[in-house]
Amino acid sequence: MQVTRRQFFKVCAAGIGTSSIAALGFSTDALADVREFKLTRSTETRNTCPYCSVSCGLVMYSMGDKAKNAESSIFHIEGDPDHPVNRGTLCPKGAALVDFIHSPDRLRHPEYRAPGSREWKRISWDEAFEKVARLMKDDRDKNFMAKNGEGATVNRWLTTGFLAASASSNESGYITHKVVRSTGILVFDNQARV
Amino acid sequence: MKNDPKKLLRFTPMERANHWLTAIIFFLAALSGLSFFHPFFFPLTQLFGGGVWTRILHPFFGVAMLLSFGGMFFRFKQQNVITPADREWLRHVREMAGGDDRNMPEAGKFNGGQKLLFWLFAACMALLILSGIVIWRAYFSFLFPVEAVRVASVVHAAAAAVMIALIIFHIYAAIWTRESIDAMLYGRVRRAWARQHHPAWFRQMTGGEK
Amino acid sequence: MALQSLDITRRSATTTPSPSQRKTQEVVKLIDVSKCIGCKACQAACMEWNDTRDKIGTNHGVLDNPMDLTANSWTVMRYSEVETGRGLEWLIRKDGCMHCADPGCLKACPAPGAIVQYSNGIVDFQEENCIGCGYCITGCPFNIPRLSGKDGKVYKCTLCSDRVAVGLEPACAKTCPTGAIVFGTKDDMIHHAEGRVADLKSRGFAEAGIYDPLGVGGTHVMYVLQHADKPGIYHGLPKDPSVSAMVTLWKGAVKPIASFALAAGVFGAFFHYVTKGPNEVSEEIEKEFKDEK
Amino acid sequence: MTNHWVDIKNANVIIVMGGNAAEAHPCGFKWVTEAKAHNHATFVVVDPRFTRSAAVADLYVPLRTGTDIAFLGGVINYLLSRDKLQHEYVKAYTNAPFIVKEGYEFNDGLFSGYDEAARTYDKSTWAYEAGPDGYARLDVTMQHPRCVLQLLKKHYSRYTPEAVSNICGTPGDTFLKVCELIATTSVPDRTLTFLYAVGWTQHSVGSQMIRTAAMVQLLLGNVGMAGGGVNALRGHSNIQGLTDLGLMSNLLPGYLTLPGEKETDYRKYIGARAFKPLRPGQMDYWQNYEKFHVSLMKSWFGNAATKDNNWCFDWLPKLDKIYDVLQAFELMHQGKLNGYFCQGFNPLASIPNKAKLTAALSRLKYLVVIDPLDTETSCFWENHGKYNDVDPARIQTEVIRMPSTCFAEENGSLTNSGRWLQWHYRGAPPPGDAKPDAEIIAGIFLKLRDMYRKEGGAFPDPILSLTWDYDIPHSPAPEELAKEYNGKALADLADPKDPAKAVLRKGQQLDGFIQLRADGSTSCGCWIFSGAWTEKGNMMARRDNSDPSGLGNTLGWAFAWPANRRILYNRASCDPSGKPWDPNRRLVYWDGSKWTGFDVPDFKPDSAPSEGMGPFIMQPEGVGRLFALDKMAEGPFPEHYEPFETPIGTNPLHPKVINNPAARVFRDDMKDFGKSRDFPYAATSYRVTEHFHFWTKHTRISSILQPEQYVEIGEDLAKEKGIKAGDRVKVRSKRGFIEAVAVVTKRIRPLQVNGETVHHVGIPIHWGFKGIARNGYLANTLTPFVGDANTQTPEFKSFLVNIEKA
Repeated sequence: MQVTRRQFFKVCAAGIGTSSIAALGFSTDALADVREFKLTRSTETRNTCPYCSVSCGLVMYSMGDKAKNAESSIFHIEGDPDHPVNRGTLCPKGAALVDFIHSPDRLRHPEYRAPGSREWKRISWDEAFEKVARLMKDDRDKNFMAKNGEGATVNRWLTTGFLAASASSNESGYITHKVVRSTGILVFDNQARV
Repeated sequence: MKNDPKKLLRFTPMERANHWLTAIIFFLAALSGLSFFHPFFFPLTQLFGGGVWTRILHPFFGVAMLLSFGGMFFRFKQQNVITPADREWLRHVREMAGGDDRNMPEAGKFNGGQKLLFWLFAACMALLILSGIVIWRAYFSFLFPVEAVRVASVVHAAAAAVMIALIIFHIYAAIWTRESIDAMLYGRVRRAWARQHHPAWFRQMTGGEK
Repeated sequence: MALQSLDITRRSATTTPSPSQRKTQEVVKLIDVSKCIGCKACQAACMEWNDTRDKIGTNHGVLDNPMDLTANSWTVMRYSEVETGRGLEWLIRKDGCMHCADPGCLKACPAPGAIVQYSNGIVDFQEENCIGCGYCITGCPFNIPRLSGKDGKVYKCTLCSDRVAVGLEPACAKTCPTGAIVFGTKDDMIHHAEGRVADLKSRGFAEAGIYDPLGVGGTHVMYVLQHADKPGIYHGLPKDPSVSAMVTLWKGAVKPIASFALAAGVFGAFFHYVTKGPNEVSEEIEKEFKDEK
Repeated sequence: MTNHWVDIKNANVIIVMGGNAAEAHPCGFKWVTEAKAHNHATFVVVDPRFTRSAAVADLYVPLRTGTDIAFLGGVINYLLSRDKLQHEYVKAYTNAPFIVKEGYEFNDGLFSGYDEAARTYDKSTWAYEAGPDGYARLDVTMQHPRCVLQLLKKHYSRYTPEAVSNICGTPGDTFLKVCELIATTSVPDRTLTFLYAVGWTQHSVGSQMIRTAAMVQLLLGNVGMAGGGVNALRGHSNIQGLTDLGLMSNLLPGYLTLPGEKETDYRKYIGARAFKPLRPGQMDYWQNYEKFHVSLMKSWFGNAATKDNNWCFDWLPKLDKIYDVLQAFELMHQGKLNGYFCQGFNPLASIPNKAKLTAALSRLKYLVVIDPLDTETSCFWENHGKYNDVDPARIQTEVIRMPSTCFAEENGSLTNSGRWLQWHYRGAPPPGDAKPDAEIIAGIFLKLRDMYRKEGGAFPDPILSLTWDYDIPHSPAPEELAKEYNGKALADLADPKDPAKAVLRKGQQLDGFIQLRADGSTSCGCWIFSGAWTEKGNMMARRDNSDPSGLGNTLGWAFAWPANRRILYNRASCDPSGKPWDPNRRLVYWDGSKWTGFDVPDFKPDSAPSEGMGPFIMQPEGVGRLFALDKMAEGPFPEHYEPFETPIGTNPLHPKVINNPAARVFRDDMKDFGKSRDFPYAATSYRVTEHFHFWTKHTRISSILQPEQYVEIGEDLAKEKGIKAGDRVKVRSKRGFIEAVAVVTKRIRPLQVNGETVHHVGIPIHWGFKGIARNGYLANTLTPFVGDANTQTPEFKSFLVNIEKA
């Protein structure tokens, strides 16, 4: 676009004029406004707090509507107001749960630490299962006790132990117990005491 | 001719530069400060790039003002020592304002009014700087108890208002007294002007000639 | 977000009234100190909802943490171990913006619309309009607003105006495990508080009462105190807070009067000039120095 | 909990003792503030520290850590000596009138039958005297010198207010004030509830502390009542469920027990568990033991479990002893354990005596850690300077760590302390490659099974025959597993009242454990959970929160075991004639033809009051036990024993028997116990409200709220030691030291105990060498390796330390 000298002056004059008017108080202020309500259109999922045994009801709010191409991510959690015990309340730990989910210390991949090593090595799930099953089988085959000194059938395996969780679901706990007992493990406990 | 050597040298180039630097900074400080003084003036922030920039710049204008005004202060301090004649001058100031200078004692380089103004400026500046530091939120306010900040806010606003009033007076006096502005613009004044407004200084400069 | 329920009734640095025909219900967050266990759930919920995260600090030999309000911590618990006639009492007060009916911060603010008061009583900072001067800090009788070192804006509790706008309670009130924080209309909250005071009196707290200081026109965050006669024992809660006289002086009539005086000065000078004329070199002297012309 | 969270609001007096509900369970604690606000309840906190719970209490009562039995024993003495009992209840619903066998004795700190070498009791004298009809003998006048009430009186007569004050350090008048308050609930229309947590369990006498509270409640008639009971608050979201599911060395799901190695005969095994009634006309629900057991074995081993092979009884491992976690680490330390799995458990942080644990883990051949977080246990071999000073090169343990999902990333149920099974849903995928626990277990199991299929090996039968009919074998769905533990009919089930009719068709989900059979026609993975997923669907996901009685029993919300019952022993809320003791708190009642009401009756629904069946239907005698028979390891009546590390060095009641004579302690650990002359201060470890165990130090907000490790000491001790608030201090026990910031407080006061001044040092546990909070020492560096005699729970709550400025 060709700008003639005259046009140029006009533009400049207009610019100066408007800025002067602005200086005299004709500018429009940004409208005062509250923050956007951040939960609009987010997806709600009911859950239970994983900390103490009050087991407060939670409503988790996630980004994405669960469409195929949207990867859900939870960005806010608050108490479930319908829950008879917590009635929408959450304690300081519960109110901070979203930071637990997104903790930088969450583990992301199976890892292996060799004897004497100073570091973790990332491995695949298949390698991890293979390694663990092999270690178990070797130990079990070597140390399984079918009968005790008195000749009674005891079918126990005492050289590997299993410490179960305190916050895994009943379903996880059930299948864990089922598998552990099938191997004959007796050194078995959970976190009921601590 | 503006620089007619027959005219009397009233202000050196450095003095003039210092004055006008101070004047410019004063306007920056005053306009930016006024924008926070009352909502009526808030649009002045547009001159400085908006409210946030105005808030950032204003205290630095104050610092610049301190340096520039400080220069003036030390330059002119000696010449502004108030003498008994100045006091006499000040007693007759009403007559002066009425345009009747018959009873006015002879003024030196600066008359009593100018000297008083000088010291009032200095006092206001001191108050503005001290209170300004206390209310400079970004760097200093957290060092002071909130009550001190509150007092400083009042002092700063009051000193600023007085300062602006004095400057208005100063400017008007310069306009009212014809040719005064030339003195500060070009440095030299006509001898007639000096004889009229600052007779004692005139004598001093001309070695008693007439 | 449309402000269905948040009509602005007062705006900082604005000399003309905001549209004020609509009057919505006044809301109050009531903090019952006698039910507070100091669990800091409100602190957590506040940070979580408002997407702020304070820094991970250190322990200072007390349970308070963060130690003070910051631009990221808009509420903190204040713990006081106090010996009273009943023996040791551990008084735990949730500190944060009181949402005064007559807010000192709004009064002090020079930036138009940086601080607003909604007709429901919430005093809200609009950081978009904030210029970062910190005058609100000077104006606040409760020492609440905090300047961010990161963006030079001032932050404080919004009473979750974004939640209240859509009909929800503030995040802290919702999360409070023991019901020490409740939220509702001012009338309902006063009624609730009176019930609590009666219960406390029945348990021997003869001076139990409501904290809703009139010096700031009442507040939209109120406390139930076991010892309402001594608010100072709750980590220095002011007994009779009001907007400082200095602030009133600074932001009150003085400035318009001063502005008017300055304008009058300019006009006075002008009229002096046109009535008295300029101060010129007299004709006699001009004659003496006629060589100069 | 015998009751549940919401029910706390019905109490008139609430005592938090052996716990700190306000800090550890804030949202449950709301029902305490509700009871205060709306039921005008009086709230008392008994604790060595003035806790956040105490901050809102009507009365705070200090006591020395580990002396709760002395305190509650004193309460029993007060109630008995001033006759503040709910007489009718005590007579009808407790074993107070039962006559104890001759030979039972208690002398100078020991009950009859003690074997000093084995540190165990022969409990044969701790039994009822049998009458000629084979049933236990009673004296309804309760005057017989060997009746339980008289023995009880005699036993606790030593627990005078002066003795209590001397042992506990509780001021005498404060103690009496508590007694008076407790006594007010002996009337039928007032109830007391005890809320406790690991502040009771984590003592070498923890189980007996809880029992003492239960006895107080029985004497007051508060068990089975709305607003009553003895309520364990429990510290982890599903520790109730995982215990219900029997994930312990000696348990099977539903509190069935594993056979010992002397019980290799199936009939004897069942016979020893299906108790014979001790009184006529009693329900004695454990008589059904075989139904539960057979259904479990059908669930696990399917068609392989037949009547002919005793339902695979031989496949179950047989116990020679209990393998609790302390035993596990002891074996590991001795080099007898080669492999160890830690699933969502961080023992290096959670188990006492870190030095021993590190040594033990270093002797493993392999360690498998399944966890969502970067735990200390999985990194025990990493050097973290002063916080974990080990040399990785010298640790030969192979470690495999597998990332699991967290709650937000899976479907499933958790059981809260009120025994509610609540279903939750996945909200987002897990980070990286993390997998749900069930999938990880399946992955390991399928590999192992493949190896046994291909290679054979030691006794592969149970592994090869384990039922695994999940739609996706490597990913068993939570829904499938829930249906499995609920149980189903393996054949058409005939109606017992009308054999022509079938209650359930083959393949249908069971409605509840009432339908279980011992003939192999039902399967059920956990009998007490039966009813959780019926033909009507997932009962755990129910969300009807209506509360018609106003007592808080929301029967349409989720599912509570057993049989959706909310308050255990609720038959005891009625008098023997079936009328509620308190007409304002009607849970259940006899309507003339059946038991009905606002809760699921904990009773035979059609047993008329006139039949005289006792309300405690799981007990062979149908009544609550003031005298525990042989159920407790250290005696039928709780007795005060000092902590293993006692600040006073003696037991004022019987100086010859200072500590629990039957506690879980290993010889080698005895040398690691400190004496009060070297470690003069009573220490207690605990949680604080800002943190959850060792998890939330990985959470930003929680780390902000309480960023750095600290210990709490009283002002007097601080002054004595020249410590100011904010100073760094070093706390030592015989087993190691930690450094932390000192919080100096008025809330911990010195106590006058047995003529000495005892100071407490409070040690929060939440910091370690992993996480985003400031790193710290694992608090369990300090704690002693000794456990309760019954539960083997470590004594985290009472030990000795010294403290100095660092």
